[in-house]
Amino acid sequence: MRVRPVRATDLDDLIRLSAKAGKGLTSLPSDRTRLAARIDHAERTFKGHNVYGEGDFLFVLETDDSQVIGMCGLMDAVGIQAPWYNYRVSLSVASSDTLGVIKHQDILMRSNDLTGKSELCSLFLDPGFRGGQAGRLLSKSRLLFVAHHPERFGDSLVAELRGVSDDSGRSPFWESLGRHFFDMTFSDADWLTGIGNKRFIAELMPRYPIYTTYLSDEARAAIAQVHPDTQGARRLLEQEGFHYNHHIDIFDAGPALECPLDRLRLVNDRVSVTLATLEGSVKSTLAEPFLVLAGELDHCRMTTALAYMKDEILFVDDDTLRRLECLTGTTVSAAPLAATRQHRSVS
Amino acid sequence: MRVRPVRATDLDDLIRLSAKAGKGLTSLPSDRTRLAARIDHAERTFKGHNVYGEGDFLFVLETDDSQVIGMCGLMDAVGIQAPWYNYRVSLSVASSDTLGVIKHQDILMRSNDLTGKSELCSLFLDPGFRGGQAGRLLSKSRLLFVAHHPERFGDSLVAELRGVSDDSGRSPFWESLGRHFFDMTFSDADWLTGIGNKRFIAELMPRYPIYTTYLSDEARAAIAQVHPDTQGARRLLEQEGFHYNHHIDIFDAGPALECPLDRLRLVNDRVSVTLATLEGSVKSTLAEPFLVLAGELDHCRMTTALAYMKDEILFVDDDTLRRLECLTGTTVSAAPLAATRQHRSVS
Amino acid sequence: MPVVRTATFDDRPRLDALRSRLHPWWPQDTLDDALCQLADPCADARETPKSGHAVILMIENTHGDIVAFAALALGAVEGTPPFFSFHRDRITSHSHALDVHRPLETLGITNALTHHIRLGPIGLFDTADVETTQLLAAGCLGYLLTANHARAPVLCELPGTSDAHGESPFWHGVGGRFFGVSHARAEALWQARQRDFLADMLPLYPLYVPLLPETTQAALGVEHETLTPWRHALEALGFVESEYLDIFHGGPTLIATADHLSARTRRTQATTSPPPGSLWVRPPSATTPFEAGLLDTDQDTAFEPDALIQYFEAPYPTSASSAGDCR
Amino acid sequence: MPVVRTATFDDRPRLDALRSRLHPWWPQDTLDDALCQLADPCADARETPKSGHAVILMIENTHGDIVAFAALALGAVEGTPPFFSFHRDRITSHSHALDVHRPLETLGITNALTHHIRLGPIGLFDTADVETTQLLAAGCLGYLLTANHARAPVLCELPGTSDAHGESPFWHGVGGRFFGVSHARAEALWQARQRDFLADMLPLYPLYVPLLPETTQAALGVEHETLTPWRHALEALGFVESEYLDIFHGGPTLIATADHLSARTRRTQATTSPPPGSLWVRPPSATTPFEAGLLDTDQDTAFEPDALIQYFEAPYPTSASSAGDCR
Repeated sequence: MRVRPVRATDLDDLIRLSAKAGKGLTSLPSDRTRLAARIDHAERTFKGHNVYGEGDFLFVLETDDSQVIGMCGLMDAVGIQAPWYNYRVSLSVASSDTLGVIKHQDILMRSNDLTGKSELCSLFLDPGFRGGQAGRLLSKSRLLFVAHHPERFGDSLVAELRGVSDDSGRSPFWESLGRHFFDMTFSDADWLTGIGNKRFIAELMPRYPIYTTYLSDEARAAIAQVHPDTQGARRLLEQEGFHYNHHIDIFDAGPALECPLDRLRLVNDRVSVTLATLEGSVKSTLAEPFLVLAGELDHCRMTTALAYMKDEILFVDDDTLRRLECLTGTTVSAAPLAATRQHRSVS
Repeated sequence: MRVRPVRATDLDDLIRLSAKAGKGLTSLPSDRTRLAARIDHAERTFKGHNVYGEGDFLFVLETDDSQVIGMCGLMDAVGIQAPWYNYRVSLSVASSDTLGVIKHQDILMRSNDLTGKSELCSLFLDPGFRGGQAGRLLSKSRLLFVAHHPERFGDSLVAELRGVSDDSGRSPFWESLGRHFFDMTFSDADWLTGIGNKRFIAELMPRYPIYTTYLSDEARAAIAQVHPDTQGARRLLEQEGFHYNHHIDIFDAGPALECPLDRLRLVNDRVSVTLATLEGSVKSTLAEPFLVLAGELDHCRMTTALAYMKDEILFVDDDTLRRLECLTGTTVSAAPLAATRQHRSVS
Repeated sequence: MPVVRTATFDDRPRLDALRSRLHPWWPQDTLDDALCQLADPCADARETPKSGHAVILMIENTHGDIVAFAALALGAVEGTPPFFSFHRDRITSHSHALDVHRPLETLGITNALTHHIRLGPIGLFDTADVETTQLLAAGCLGYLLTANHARAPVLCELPGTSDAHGESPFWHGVGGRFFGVSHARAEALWQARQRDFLADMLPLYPLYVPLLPETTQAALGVEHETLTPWRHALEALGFVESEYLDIFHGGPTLIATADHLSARTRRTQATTSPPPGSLWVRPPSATTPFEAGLLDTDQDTAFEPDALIQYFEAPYPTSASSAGDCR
Repeated sequence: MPVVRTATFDDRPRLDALRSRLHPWWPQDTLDDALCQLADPCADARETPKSGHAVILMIENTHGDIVAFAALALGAVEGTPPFFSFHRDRITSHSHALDVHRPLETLGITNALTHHIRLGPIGLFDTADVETTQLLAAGCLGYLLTANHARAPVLCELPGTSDAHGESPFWHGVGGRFFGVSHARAEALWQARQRDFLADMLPLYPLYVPLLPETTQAALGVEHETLTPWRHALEALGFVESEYLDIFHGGPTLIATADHLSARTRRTQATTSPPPGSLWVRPPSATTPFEAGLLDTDQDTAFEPDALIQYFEAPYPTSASSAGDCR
């Protein structure tokens, strides 16, 4: 398996994939024209032909027999070409000596504060391949790409995670807040955003802060919570250095996780190494899973490999060389696949 | 030199010290009654008699001949007993298809978002002892104290750094903004805050966000900038894991640096070790400067020592044992004094 | 015909006794001020008002019982402490692309009414008595038209509506969420003029009306039902419902500019016979308080001009005058 | 005596030619609407207004030249696109402990005036001609009092003041910082009814007036100097300066409720001789447009009652009527 930039020839595979995606993935519409346009745009992005703020790095995950089974994306900088909206979850504290009271109120403030950050987006893996290493490769490969090409991205990454909704797609946060302002259903709003029509957000979202005391209990409880299906993704990102910094999605209140580039685990762990092979297999006790990137931009390939590193040489097996289309002696970017040192949690 | 909790008997020394402090240190008033009350309160805090949100951990730095030459403090949680105010520097982005314009405006929003965080405060070092190790010990010792007693503090630390002002104490930010709302001079406002009278802030500070386009160029330039004298302190805190997270002081726009406890360098680097001495000096090539804390709460002592660590044993010299009032075999908290791995900066 | 007159210090015990019968949501500070200032009958209503300057106008029945009274705070001067209201505003959000128009009401805090003259509390002990209600309102109007106060606008904040349990749905949806104390406690502190807590605790930002509980929304600008006749009397005099609401109960604030009041009621020359229903006003003299009344609409007694009395044309439509008042 | 009448389609070329003489800051959308709707002389002004419904009232001199005109937008109906104004509000910050009172003015965006009837632009080509100015205002009043439009309040937004270079100090301090385009470009788009940019770009939060440049502060609510006579004429009719400002130039918005307008001007019965200075109004007939005028104050000609004509008492104080209008 490997991850590589999307190509025009992937269109049919992606159409097939998108048919398997549920409502959760708004950014992968099963509309041929739209998807073709997106692929075309991504190809230009990888070639460096994008204007900063319009770059859309779209990758596919393919099996060793070249079957496309997943995709993931990276926007170079959001909010540059069009405003990017979140609520910021803030606190208002009031106190009165006369009353002997100090009162905390949570408020949601219209925010464009994520402007200029790079966004992780459009992750989708064929359900038949979930549970194994494929998901980790798909999700982390783009982080290694960022670590390898930091100059192409903002100084911080952000990932908006899917918020709480029930089986019928009903979002308690939307029912309690968005509905009053947008005059449409959650799925309509989500769909409009997915097809890139975001003007209506600026036009209709509340300009003044919202006191959460006016939301339903269910809606308040949904603030910054992820959908049960997304909890794994959240944990994975947190291990890579992402954290919740009080920004949420304006529709379903899902958390926006952020990570300054200089705190991205892969930025700190990435090293340039030379590829080599060992006699026989590298499945020794010294080997550990690595994430490896070879090539630049539109020519890049990324894969995971059981490997071991010594003196700036990464020892891999022949399959890995094949996946990376590399000969030994090639210099590549590599980092351990797993976050070795988890941040200690202090309660 | 060592750092230890303040005691009632330090009053005279601190009065003498405070006389040397300029206008910059509002939290160390040279008023005997007030200072005595603060010391008394701090002693109760170290004994665990404080209500959470009122704890004031005040330390002194003393020389080996017991001369008090500096102080530093830690509030356990701000904004619990009375509101805590900052401006949050935020961005408002507006765009119009009709105009073909996308416009970014910086705005300052009244914020209580630092509520519940622990605050570094009241750092002062006798000018005669600046430039050496004393400043680092004073500043970092309290971070080790936090790492050793995380349950006594909020889940994040904050340090409000002195903002830009000229030699006469004139703050361009105040002149352009605060003056219009507070109807007093910057030094009066600063003084009132210093003596703990903060009611007027809630009463007089603007409730609506401020568009920075209405501030003078000088005031805009001062946002989140530290006073030249404070640049060293800023760098030091940044090395320990602090970062600017868009909160500034409401009077002089100095940055509030924040650090979640789980990202505090000393939380991650602190280890429990057993003290031992080597034959002769520890000034071998293997030795490096360590920060060491012995004892708990009101009995704690902290110092720096050239030491080396092996298998959970810290080898120190006899002076260090004396400063820590420890025998060999005692278990202490220790961490390298310097942040060994600086965060790589990605431009 | 009954008259309305300014109260004097001799009236104080009777007025004090009537306080308990006032609706508890009337702000009583003006009444307190006015009771403290009760003076000679001949106190000059035309003195320059100062902060806290207040008077009481009252009506007695033929038995000499006080059947109605109104307090008026005239201290519309600089230095008056801020007066808090909710301002009911509207922002329309409009999406061209989606063809959506959503006029959104908001409630924001304002001190814009700080320098208004304040009318209230009023005591009307038989709310079905339209004649007394109208006379009381007309008497206040006459006082305002002739007294030498600054010509500030006049407001009357009416206590808001209550639910079946006598509680305020507006308090439930707004004050109760921000003040952190009981309605009774907040009321008591307000009446005791410890009002710093308003600026301290009221919401910083406008509230969106569609997010408020439905019972709260339904209470916006609705006066307590016992005060509807009083509201109608004020509206007939030129008061109009404003976009301001009482901060505790969401009752309406009726406002009239001095200009509009005088436009509604035109002074007529005392030499000609004023039409029935006209308002007459006698300024205070050395021995008599300010007095006002409405000319009987049916009576046929000959008109006797009095140089001290000023007449204003019918403030209320009467059968006789309605022809001249049609629009 | 000159009369004011509704324009008909025959007047269109002459009105079009006069456009270039209008102050460039007048919003011309109402005029555009009205010009498109110019119809038969007998078009019934009493038809139910719809969005975009607008008329022109005009005055000719004895040579038949148009010396003044005014456009009126009557479409105060649901579905009207949002109308943007700045609302000038006040928040007093008050520190008990420090004994500090700071009344702070703010400017916030509102759509509260969306359903108001709009008066303007007006063309007054000799601003020193008080008589024509008053007649034009009175004609608009007569039209509003007799036409069967919804009884919405009426607003007139006056173009704001300009500096020595003809530029708007208000635009410099406000619009210029938020729209990101030139004043001319913003004006042109507004006139072309491409107005989505207002909601898109206007400040989300209220601005503090004390932080605005001093020249901007000085321009708040100040009309362009050429319009002061027109402002005075409107104020005499019962219009009052409101807390709303024009979003581009900060000029004042004068407002009158239909109620206040009719209170100011009382209808008199056509069977008695109306006093000099009275406003007369003749509704449109099969052959004549709406016409209105003011009765000569000096003339002594005998009064000839006309059942079609309605009379209203003197809108402006005259030497003859002032005795009855004093307050």
